[in-house]
Amino acid sequence: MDIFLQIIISGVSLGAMYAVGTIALSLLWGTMGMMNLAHGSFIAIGGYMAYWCMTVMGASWIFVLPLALAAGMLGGYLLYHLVVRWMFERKEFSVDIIIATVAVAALVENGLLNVAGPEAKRQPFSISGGLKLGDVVLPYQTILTVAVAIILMVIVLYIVTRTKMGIVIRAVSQQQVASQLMGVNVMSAFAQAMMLAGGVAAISGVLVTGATQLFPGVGFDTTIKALVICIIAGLGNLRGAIFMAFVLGLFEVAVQYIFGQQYGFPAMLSLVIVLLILRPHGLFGKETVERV
Amino acid sequence: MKRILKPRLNRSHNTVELVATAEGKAKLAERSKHAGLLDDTRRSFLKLGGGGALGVGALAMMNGEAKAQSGDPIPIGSMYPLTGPAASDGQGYKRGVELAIEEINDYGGILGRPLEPYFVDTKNMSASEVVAAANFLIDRHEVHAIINGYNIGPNDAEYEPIADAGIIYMHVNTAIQHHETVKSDPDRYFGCFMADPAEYWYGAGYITMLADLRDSGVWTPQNNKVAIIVGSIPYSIVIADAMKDAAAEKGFEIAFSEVVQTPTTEWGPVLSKIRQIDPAAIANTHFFAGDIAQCQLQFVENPTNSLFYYQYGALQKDFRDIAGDASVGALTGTVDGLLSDDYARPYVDAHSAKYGADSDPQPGALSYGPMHHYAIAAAIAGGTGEPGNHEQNRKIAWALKRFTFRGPTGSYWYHPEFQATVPYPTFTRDASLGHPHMLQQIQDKSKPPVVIYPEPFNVGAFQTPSWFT
Amino acid sequence: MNRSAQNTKRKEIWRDFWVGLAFVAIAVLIPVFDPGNYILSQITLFFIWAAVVTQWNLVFGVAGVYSLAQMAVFAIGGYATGMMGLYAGWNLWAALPIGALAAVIASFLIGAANLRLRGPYIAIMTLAIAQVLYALIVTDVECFIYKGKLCLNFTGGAKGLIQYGDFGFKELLGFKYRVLGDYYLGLVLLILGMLFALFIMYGPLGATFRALRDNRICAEARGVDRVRNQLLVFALSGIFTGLAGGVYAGIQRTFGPDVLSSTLLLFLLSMMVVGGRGTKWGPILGAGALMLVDTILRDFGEIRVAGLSLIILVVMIFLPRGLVGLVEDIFRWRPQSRWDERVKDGIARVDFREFQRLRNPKKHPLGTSGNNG
Amino acid sequence: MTSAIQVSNLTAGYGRRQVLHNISLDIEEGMVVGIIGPNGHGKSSLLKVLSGLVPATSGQVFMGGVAIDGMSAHQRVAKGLVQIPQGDLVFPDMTVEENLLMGGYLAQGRTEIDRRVNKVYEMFPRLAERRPQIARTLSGGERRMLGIGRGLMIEGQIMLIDEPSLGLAPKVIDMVYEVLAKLRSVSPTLLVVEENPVRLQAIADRIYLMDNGEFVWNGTPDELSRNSDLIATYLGA
Repeated sequence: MDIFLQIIISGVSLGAMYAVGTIALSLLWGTMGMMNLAHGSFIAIGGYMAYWCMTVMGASWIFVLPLALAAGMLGGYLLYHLVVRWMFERKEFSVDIIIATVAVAALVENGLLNVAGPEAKRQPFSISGGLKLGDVVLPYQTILTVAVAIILMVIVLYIVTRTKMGIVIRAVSQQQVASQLMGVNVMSAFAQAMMLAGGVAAISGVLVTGATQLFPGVGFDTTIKALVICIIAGLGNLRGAIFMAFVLGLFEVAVQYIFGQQYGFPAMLSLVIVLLILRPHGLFGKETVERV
Repeated sequence: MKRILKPRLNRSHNTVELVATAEGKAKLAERSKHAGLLDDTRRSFLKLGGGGALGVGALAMMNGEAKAQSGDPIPIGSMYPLTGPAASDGQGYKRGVELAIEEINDYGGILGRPLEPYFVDTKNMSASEVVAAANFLIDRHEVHAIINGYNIGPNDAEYEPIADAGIIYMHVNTAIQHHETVKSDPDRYFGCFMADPAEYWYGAGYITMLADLRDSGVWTPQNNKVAIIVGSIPYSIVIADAMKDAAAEKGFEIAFSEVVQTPTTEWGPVLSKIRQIDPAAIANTHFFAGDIAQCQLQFVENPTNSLFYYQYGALQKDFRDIAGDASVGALTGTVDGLLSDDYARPYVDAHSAKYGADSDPQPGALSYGPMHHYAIAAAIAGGTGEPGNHEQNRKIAWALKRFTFRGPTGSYWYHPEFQATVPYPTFTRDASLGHPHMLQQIQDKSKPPVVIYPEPFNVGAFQTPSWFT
Repeated sequence: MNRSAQNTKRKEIWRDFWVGLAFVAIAVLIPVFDPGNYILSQITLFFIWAAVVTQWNLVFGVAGVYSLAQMAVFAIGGYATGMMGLYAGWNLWAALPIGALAAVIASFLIGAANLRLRGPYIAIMTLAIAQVLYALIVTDVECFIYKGKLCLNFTGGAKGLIQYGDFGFKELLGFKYRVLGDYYLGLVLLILGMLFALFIMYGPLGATFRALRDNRICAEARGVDRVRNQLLVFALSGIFTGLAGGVYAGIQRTFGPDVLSSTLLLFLLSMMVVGGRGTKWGPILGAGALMLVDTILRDFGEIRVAGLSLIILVVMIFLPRGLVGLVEDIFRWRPQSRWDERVKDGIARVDFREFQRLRNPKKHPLGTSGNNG
Repeated sequence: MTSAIQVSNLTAGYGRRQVLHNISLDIEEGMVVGIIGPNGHGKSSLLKVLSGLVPATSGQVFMGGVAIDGMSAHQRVAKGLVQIPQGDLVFPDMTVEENLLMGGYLAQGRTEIDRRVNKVYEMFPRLAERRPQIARTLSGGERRMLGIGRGLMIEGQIMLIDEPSLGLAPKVIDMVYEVLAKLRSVSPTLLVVEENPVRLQAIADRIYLMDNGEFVWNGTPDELSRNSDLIATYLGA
């Protein structure tokens, strides 16, 4: 029983990290059709902002999330205007942007390496200890991460479905020409989407690095797993992605426990491969109408 | 007399040596019960320290007498990951080389010629990257020696361009493969030195240390079970295999062993399995500081009465920073550990003066020692040798093997057969010839771990970890 | 095909012939000037990467299937070659065809797994396949055989395969000139791989692949069998990719999972994109340019990665058609027009018929216009 | 009468290929103008140049006497120049209501938007029924109505309508033209592009015939129906 509980808790901890890391990626993909492999840079930026705020400046933890949000939004704005807008109109955007954002990720990682140094650091925005449930401990950090993941999801969903900004972002992603003909400034709508995603990603970075550690390349793993989760859930399906994050976290931990730690990640990827062969549009994805 | 090491060890490169060592170790264990060992090793230790002092002094003297034929700088190369996941180590090695070269140049360089370092980033440490880096250093900068850290990927492929050029190459790849490569053609690989003992020794050494802790009575194990968490790189795997080989001889049972794909930060499943076994000791052979700090954090949340040992990474400051209070009580061990003695202090002080008190001197020590050793050997040999000058470099290689050097991590005595340093006391009984294989314990999260084994390098005593009930 | 199209095609073939000949002549002569082992081994590496990218371009650029599994195919070719050497004791020359065969089979299967997917889904799927391969190799820890005290895993594990022999240039040419043997072997690989790729691109298969890429639905409606063609292009691109893996294994004398690293994958992908994907000479041009930049940046230590990324970004932003596009513009004195790009996609969707009318058939001698119906 | 939109010597094209040659056009306020001509001869391109989706190479466009050449598409919309694009460029993954709300993007205030939405629902009761439905699941005719309704949400002064009958069943075309006829009474200036003039003749004040990027003829619908040569040459009917 304890073992079962332990698996659940480890799985939820892992799933919470995946979930919080997935939101921004899913948002950009769902709205702009942009696979943002620089996602990891935002995670690192969020983590380093937290470190800078609390350890270097010695400021209170209250400032961490607003600061990360601001840094992430600025990063999103810059990424849009320096890179994305130049290639958005291209036919091969979906592939070009993968390469371009990988280059951006390498650039940011290198910058952080030179500025902040290569050492792994403890990111101070985290809670130690946990809730004792019999012989098993539910870490407070996990509770925090789950809570923030759900809050972020609700906020993002609200913005995307209920606010004018959200409707515009969706409209632009679905039909650029028509949006222009409605009087929408496409460029600024995309800049807004990227700022939103950047801010969310940076906040998720604070959580992810708080649960693990902080080093320049910290976001890469999260990005890869977030990509996998987005794909399985189906293009830009945010609710599905959050759900799948927990399912995959539990699945990975269960495999690790039953078959051995080394098989966790390969098993998760194999599951992805099988799922994609069976359901090419993801579990919750719709079959998109192909434009001729 | 009972042979300590299993036959598999004897199938290795050097039957005679190992058997002798095995016997020696038995004697050692016996004698350490009396106080004899202490005197013996303390004596050789002093001798050793003297030798080191002579080394630096000798270089200065030789410089004084040198009639410099030319004042051109001598190019020295280094190639290790300055970016990517292992950048932390690579940057540390870079600092070690920089610091040593600065000191050597302050003393007038090698026979009046200053040294000039060239660093190449080997990124993911793949064979093609490292071979390209070696070729680059040789062809472009015509380096006279490559003083290195480690690269995981090349599997000695970089020895080929280096052997072709006939220059000196000193690295800390910590791989038993070096022995095989050098022995396969000693004449060709005359310039290739491994400046630390092979990872192979860690495993046997760890079990020996556990047995000594138990036998000396400072630790009473609850049972004879040992659990091993194995990192997924060869370094970790070789160590774990060696632990398994040595366990039975020392009265331990390997009750659990599982490979963990690394890097990872989620240790829940493997720890809960170990918890069910409730072993007396746990060893984790994965060595990325951040990852194993997570392991320690997650272990302490719900601990068992087990000693927890981490390979290498727990020596680094990162480990204590990340694990915080949870790090106190963790054991770690290394054959590459920075000693906490007076001899190593000038290095530590110089390092913190140059790179800040916050910097970690541990990795840099591994390139700092060989750099000095090379400079002295080159001075003794009458100068350095550029690529193609096999004759001069052979003299340096001879001097490197002939004159032992004491660095901040121990003695650089290269075994004549396989040109690598050896561990004390696992391989040699003479502390003046070996890199001490140290067991260390974190006793204060803000200070480096305390050496608790072996004599005479220990500076503190084992403390029962706080998570014991 | 009418006469003028045939003429353009003939002209194009001659142009490619002369470009190729010039390239080969330069490559053959470089060692005469004795540039040193470093340069020679870097160029050898360039030959191998260029050979891989030309094959990848068939799948990615010509057929428009965004597969990221090319390095997995390369790895399977290399591993199969190395294992034949290590476990079967074969000479590596004899093991090369086995490596190629293994790569073709693997590539075929990867193509089959992707049949129902499209666009970025394919990218993720193929990336996942490569990652699974990587994870399975690095967690292979059981000792398969012992060599002395060395424990060798079946796949070589995280360390990589070793001690499977090489191509024997050491014995044949001596230590000093072994590099030359590697160099010319790499060159031969690239020449054969390029001829193979050109042969496909000029032939009816190339036209079919392009038709499927440019307008899948129209092509399928006209009776093109997409399934068969996708499997075919994957299998074909596996041949020289697998051979390149084997050659790389023989030259490096160690073959490890680092060839599956995402860094290397994206380095090669950047070669294709920077050069100009779907073009004939883009892959070679891109491979050459990036190897050159990477080699130059080796002098700059820590900023090497940053510098390379910056250059990739600049090329991607300012040269949407890659270096080949730049070269074309230089020779035609025509600046790239953003509207050219736009008309190809965004606007064109609004009025597809107009788009078709606007296509200049002369620009595409093997033309998509002929295949789009 | 003042001119709503005036075009002088307009040329435009894609890349090196010129599509429109020296087009001049003057539409008075409240007029309904039809442009007809063979498929692919620049009719839609002209609308795109007017709405700012495609830049002109030379020539000028005035709206109410003000030059709008430098403006981007969304700025022109703000000036009251509305284009209802060809085919169904509705937002496929949004509901009918959300599509209409997008049409009201520039409108200020919730009440104003509600007023416009209700007006559109009055005009197209079918859309009111389908309010929460995702646009991609609508029928072709419904989508065309949605496209027009969305355009009406902008309440601009000039509407450019690109082939409203394209690809629709005759019955649906009837419905679309009923709406256009209603629009005529609401008052904005209309510029309608069609391949076939038959329907257009009923509502247009003036018809232009475009061939190869040039206007080759213009006149009233009556004049067109009387000119059998023209019909035989260009319209093949």
